Amino acid sequence: MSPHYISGSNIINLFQLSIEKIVIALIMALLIINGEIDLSVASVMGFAACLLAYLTSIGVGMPVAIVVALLGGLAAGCINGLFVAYVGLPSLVVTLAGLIGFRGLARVLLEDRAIGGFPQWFTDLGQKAFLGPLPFALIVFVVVLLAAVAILHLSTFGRKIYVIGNGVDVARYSGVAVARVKFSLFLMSGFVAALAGVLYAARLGSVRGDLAQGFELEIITMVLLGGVSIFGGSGSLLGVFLAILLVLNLRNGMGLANLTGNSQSIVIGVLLILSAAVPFLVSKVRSRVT
Amino acid sequence: MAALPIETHRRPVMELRNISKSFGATHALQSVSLTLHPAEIHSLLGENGAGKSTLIKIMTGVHQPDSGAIHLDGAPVQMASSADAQRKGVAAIYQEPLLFPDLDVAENIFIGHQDRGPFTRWASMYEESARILDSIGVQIDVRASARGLTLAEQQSIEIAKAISLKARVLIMDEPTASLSAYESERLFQLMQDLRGRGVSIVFISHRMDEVFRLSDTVTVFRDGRHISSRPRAAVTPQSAIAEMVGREMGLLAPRATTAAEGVVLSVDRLGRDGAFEDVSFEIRKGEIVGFAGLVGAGRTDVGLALFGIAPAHRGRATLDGRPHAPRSPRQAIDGGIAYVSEDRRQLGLSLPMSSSANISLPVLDRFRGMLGMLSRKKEAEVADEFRRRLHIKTASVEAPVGRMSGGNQQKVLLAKWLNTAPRLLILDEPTRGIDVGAKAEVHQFIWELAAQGMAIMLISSDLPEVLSLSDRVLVMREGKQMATLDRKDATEQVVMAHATGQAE
Amino acid sequence: QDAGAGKPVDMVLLPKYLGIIVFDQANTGAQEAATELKNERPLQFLGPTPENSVAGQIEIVTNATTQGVGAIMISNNSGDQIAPAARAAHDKGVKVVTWDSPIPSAEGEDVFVAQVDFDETGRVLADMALKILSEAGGEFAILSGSADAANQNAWIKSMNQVLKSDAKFASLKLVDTVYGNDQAETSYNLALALVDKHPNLKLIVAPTTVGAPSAAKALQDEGLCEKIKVTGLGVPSEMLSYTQNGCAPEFALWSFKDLGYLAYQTAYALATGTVKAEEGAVVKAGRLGDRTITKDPTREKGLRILMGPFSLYNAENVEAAAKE
Amino acid sequence: MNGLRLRPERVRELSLLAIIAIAVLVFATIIDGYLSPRTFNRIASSVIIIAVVAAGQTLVVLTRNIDLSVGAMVGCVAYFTGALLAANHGLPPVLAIALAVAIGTLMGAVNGALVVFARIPSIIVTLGTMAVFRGLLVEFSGAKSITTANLPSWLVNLPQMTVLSIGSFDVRAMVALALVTIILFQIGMSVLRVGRHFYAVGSNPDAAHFTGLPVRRVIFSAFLLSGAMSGLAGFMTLARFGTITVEAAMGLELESIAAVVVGGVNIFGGAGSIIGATLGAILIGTLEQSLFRLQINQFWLDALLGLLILVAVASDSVLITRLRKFWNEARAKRRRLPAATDTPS
Ligand SMILES: Nc1ncnc2c1ncn2[C@@H]1O[C@H](COP(=O)(O)OP(=O)(O)OP(=O)(O)O)[C@@H](O)[C@H]1O
Ligand SMILES: Nc1ncnc2c1ncn2[C@@H]1O[C@H](COP(=O)(O)OP(=O)(O)OP(=O)(O)O)[C@@H](O)[C@H]1O
Ligand SMILES: [Mg+2]
Ligand SMILES: [Mg+2]
Repeated sequence: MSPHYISGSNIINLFQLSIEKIVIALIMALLIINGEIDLSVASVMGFAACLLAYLTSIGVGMPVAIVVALLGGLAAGCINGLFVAYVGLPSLVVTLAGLIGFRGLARVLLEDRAIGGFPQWFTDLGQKAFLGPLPFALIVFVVVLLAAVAILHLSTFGRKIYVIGNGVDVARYSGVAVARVKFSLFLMSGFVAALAGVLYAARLGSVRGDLAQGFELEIITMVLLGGVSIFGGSGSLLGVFLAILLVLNLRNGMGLANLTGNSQSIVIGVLLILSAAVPFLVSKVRSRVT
Repeated sequence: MAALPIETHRRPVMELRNISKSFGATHALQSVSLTLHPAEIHSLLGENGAGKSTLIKIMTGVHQPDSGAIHLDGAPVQMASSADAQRKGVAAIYQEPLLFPDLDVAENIFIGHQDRGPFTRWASMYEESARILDSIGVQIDVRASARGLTLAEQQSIEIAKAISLKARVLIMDEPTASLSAYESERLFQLMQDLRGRGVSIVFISHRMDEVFRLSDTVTVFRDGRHISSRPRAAVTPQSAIAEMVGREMGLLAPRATTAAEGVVLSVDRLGRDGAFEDVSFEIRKGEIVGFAGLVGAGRTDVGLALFGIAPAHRGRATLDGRPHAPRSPRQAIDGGIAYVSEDRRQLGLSLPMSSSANISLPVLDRFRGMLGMLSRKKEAEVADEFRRRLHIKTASVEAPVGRMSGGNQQKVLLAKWLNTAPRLLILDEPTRGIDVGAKAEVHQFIWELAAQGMAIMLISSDLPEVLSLSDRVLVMREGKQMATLDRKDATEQVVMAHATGQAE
Repeated sequence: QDAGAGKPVDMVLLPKYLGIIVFDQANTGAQEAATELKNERPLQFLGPTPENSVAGQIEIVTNATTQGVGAIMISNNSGDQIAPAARAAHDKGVKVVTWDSPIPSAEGEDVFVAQVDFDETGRVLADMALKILSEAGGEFAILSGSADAANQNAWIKSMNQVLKSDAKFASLKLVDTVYGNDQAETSYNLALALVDKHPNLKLIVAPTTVGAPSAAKALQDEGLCEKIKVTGLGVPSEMLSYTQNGCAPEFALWSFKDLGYLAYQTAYALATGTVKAEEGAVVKAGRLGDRTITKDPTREKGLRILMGPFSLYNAENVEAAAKE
Repeated sequence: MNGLRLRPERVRELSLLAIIAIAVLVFATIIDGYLSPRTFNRIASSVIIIAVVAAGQTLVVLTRNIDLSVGAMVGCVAYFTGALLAANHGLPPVLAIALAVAIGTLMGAVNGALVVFARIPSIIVTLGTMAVFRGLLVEFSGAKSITTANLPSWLVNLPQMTVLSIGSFDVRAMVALALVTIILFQIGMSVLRVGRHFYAVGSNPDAAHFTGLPVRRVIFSAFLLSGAMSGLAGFMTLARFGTITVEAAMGLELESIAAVVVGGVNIFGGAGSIIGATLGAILIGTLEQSLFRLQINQFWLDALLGLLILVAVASDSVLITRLRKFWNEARAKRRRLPAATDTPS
């Protein structure tokens, strides 16, 4: 094992390199437990970041640009949510359209440009330590984690998320406002994706149309690896958090061992399949024994 | 329409010997034997949950018996699956039609057993299906997709499918439950035709008139046990009912009528497209109004309209004197209505979740504690109280409901709705599929609730249950209100006459 | 020979993406230099996968920094997005050499090993275009790589300047610029789309080694090689058949092998401390001879070492070059 | 009874056809020289690869599953077939195609086995194998690319090959290959008995089990065939683009799902057709190719495509529900006639 592996700065590095993905993974977990999925998160990230960059490029102040970018994320979530919760279309399809469409909007905004030259304070936010040795994004992650835990595991709203995931009809017959819960989750997802997009822009210091492209699959992988059922209704944020740690450590460990991105994705792909296969195989063995 | 004499000299086509089957703690069948002869119509009678459906699922290989043997033509056989049973000449029409909504009617009939060869013979398939459907007097376009067909049409397709299988043993689990009189009549004709061709038919129906008109042999089940098998001539409806019901009926002494005070619910000419029409009734404080009728009569739909799931299109209702027209269950619950669904597994309980989580669900906001967060402690306390009050047998209120027995699940479901402290409690088949002990407890409990002044709307297909619990009985048939009977006028005969449309 | 030869230094060679042939050639050159310099530590050739390009490069740079390697050689696949990671590496004492494509702001970068003079690239591209279209001139379009690639954008800019500044190019008319993201499929489709969109198109200039053969293949498949030509930057082995059949009569490139060789020599010299990254310092670059660090004329800040020269390939010499 | 033969599902396909026709007409009026053999060729050639993959994807989606690994499979097949051909220039074309299909089928079998025998949800399996296949490609290729220079000339020239000329309309060999395959599949789905099993399994898995249909075998075959189609698409990718890098066919999984969804295949299984999915691919391809020529910025295409999917699915859901209601009512009216004469005996 590399001696660099366990060092304070490495651990912070480890989080920082994937911070935007893991922030979204937390909310994605809520959505999947609720029985839905959001494939459009990476595109919303890109859209929000491009919106921000575009606005700064036409002279809008950074604080305003950030607010508008976050509102853009909310609007994206609102569109997804309307079609899923109120029109009743499958989220897989709606957010696939979102994946393509919001990426398109991101490209429309920036076209062939890469926009950088953000104010110093903004890029520092993404690149420098903010509180002690901790970067700002890590603090955001902790805040989102705590909020997600509070929502899912401590609040009545979280209870509704599980009930809906286990069966929409039971929830409906119990007076749960199913559509409202789903809609709120998509709003959250859009907002957090936009937030992640802004953070990513700050970390990179410049934005182009393909920012965060393809992140959605890695995000979903982390959630499923954390034991959240793709059919909804079960899973916990503890599992997702552990999966995040596992993936980050694996990536980092393999990275330090000079295994490139691609060997890493093989390992994570195999891990994903195994994690889903093991419960089934265990139950099969158990039924053989008894 | 005389039944043929039973040809006892002929070798039985199918025999079940000492079949037992348990589901967890429920002994669905206990050492049951049954003999089927060729060319006979053999009726099975028994209350809900007596084990009839389980028995036929064993005959068709859907379930494997825990012990006992199946013989076909005298030789022991294993029914590995329903496909296997079909190959061996045993076909069934189940209580709930199992169709492919995206395939067309003809395909639904033939998909499992088309002619040999790799190709679908569409032309002959359409022709053949049309012929079969015609022969049972059903007019459905064989090229239409099965989605959106009425229950009766779905049932007809199942029958056509069984006929196309050319089965030697044909099992029909309540095939007439959702057929109109005309459609039923054609079916009976057909059953007799099949019998003439030597097919042995197992017929399950809760309609006594049909059973006694058609059967050669009548077998009665009770609580998973075989009680008797006799030639039709040796049975009367009265004797059969006595055997079906057994001694447990004694427990259900009619209760004393409580003095009815204020009107809680008043319904005036309520109607909903395609479901029910012109339904009017009142329920007072402390009163139990029973809703009787055959399966599919529309009673559930009335309940759902009052509960805001499928709002009424016409008419008006008042709850405690205020207009009541809920657009969602939330509004109905807030208005003081609770609806205990007939489908516990799909609509009633969230099975992977704990009983305390289920019990708190309809009024979750009442369980807010610190910082507006959910208070699990409060939930557990309330659940524990219900556990004691309803004698729910579970190790912990935190255990998943799915692992409990049916009776205990039903009690959790009741607890869930009582927790809303409703003014009006709608009970839809509150004792369907639960064992006798739990059933008596539930009955006791319903009584107590009424005695405490709750208004209760009791929908049940279990006629003795309705008759002994209700202050008044409303009978429905095909979405129409046929009669509203006082308890003294409500006898089994009168109610059944209205429910089957044979009154007057 | 570098004075520090024989010292063990951990080094990382980072291409834009894996899976593009010229970067393999660069790796070969770098390995050659490593052997010459007797660096016993193996050279790590690590690259991001294309879908993970920006984040992947940042991750590799960050990991290399954590490992405490002596030098990183980066072919930057985006704009300034890599700058923070490069700066972090630089601050930790890692030598950061860019090659092929620099960091536009030069932040965190010690020196850029430039393949050719970027302004010269513009002139070479314009010259080839004029030669193919002859005096009559006509419409042409540019098919580039990613929209914000620093090197390609610089080349396109300089080509535009050349076109404007010299009257002999007046007959050439640039009608469109599109970006194939260095993906064969996208570039292929865009080439055809250009043909459809501009009925009078005569030439596609692709200053990317992925774009040029893809465009040529597209034109060949549509039987348009008579009417429309391709030029730009290409690898002889990939362009061979198109040059021979006239689809791409002439194209240019420098030796990526030499580029990798020079990048390694430079990075090693910096890492061993024999050379400082400052104007006027001289790198003794083995078989390429001495090279001087100068100010980079195409960027506001930043230093560069120039490799050069261009090789022009046409029907006469392409076959021999492809065999190399 | 014959008056209402047209099922709602067929209406969906016909309306797609109509939309394509309208789109073509609109483009023809605003783009000079649009209605030309060249436009036809361009759209046809660009659509075939995605259409072939979408056909395989349709089978999988019909059985209530999803195959996210198609892009990786296409990339793998293109690369490995290319490598084989580069090493053996003498390999006969038919064998080369067979090899490509075989490699794809093998990968499809891995997916199918994991879904059917290990009972892992297909979205997880194919999300995993997508990464694994693509990763293996990078590993094995050593990150080097296949180039036309290494490939036999018949393959390089294949995209130009014309099998049939009607006037100035050329039907290219690859277009013909794809069309024939797709049409064979479509015919197979309706003529072969097993074809309808895909619909049955997706429509109601419980009923399929009770009816004795070989549910596992059907789902396994769906993945197998999706792999095979990806194999064919891989071969076509190799022939068309010539240069195959590790990123070949990346993103095809989402494009194929988009085509399937726009083509009216129910994402929850049981309904839809291969023809529908092909029309979906054609519609997407037509819009993509044509919008670019309209001086519409390259960057607007994706935004419009997203909108198209949303509109297609929303209208589908609304339209089909309406049509079905109308259809059932019409039938119910006819049915009531005999029932009306029925009085209890
Ligand atoms: N799959 C199952 N799992 C658990 N319990 C079951 C299952 N199937 C049946 N039971 C139980 O077995 C008992 C017998 O049920 P069965 O369905 O055979 O009754 P039945 O006589 O057909 O009643 P009905 O007239 O209502 O159809 C019931 O207590 C029922 O709850
Ligand atoms: N399996 C089913 N599939 C589709 N619709 C059903 C099914 N079961 C019931 N219905 C619907 O229920 C309505 C009529 O039955 P309803 O349940 O209201 O009658 P009920 O008298 O309560 O019968 P039950 O005794 O079954 O509860 C019809 O509108 C019918 O469409
Ligand atoms: Mg039953
Ligand atoms: Mg009911």
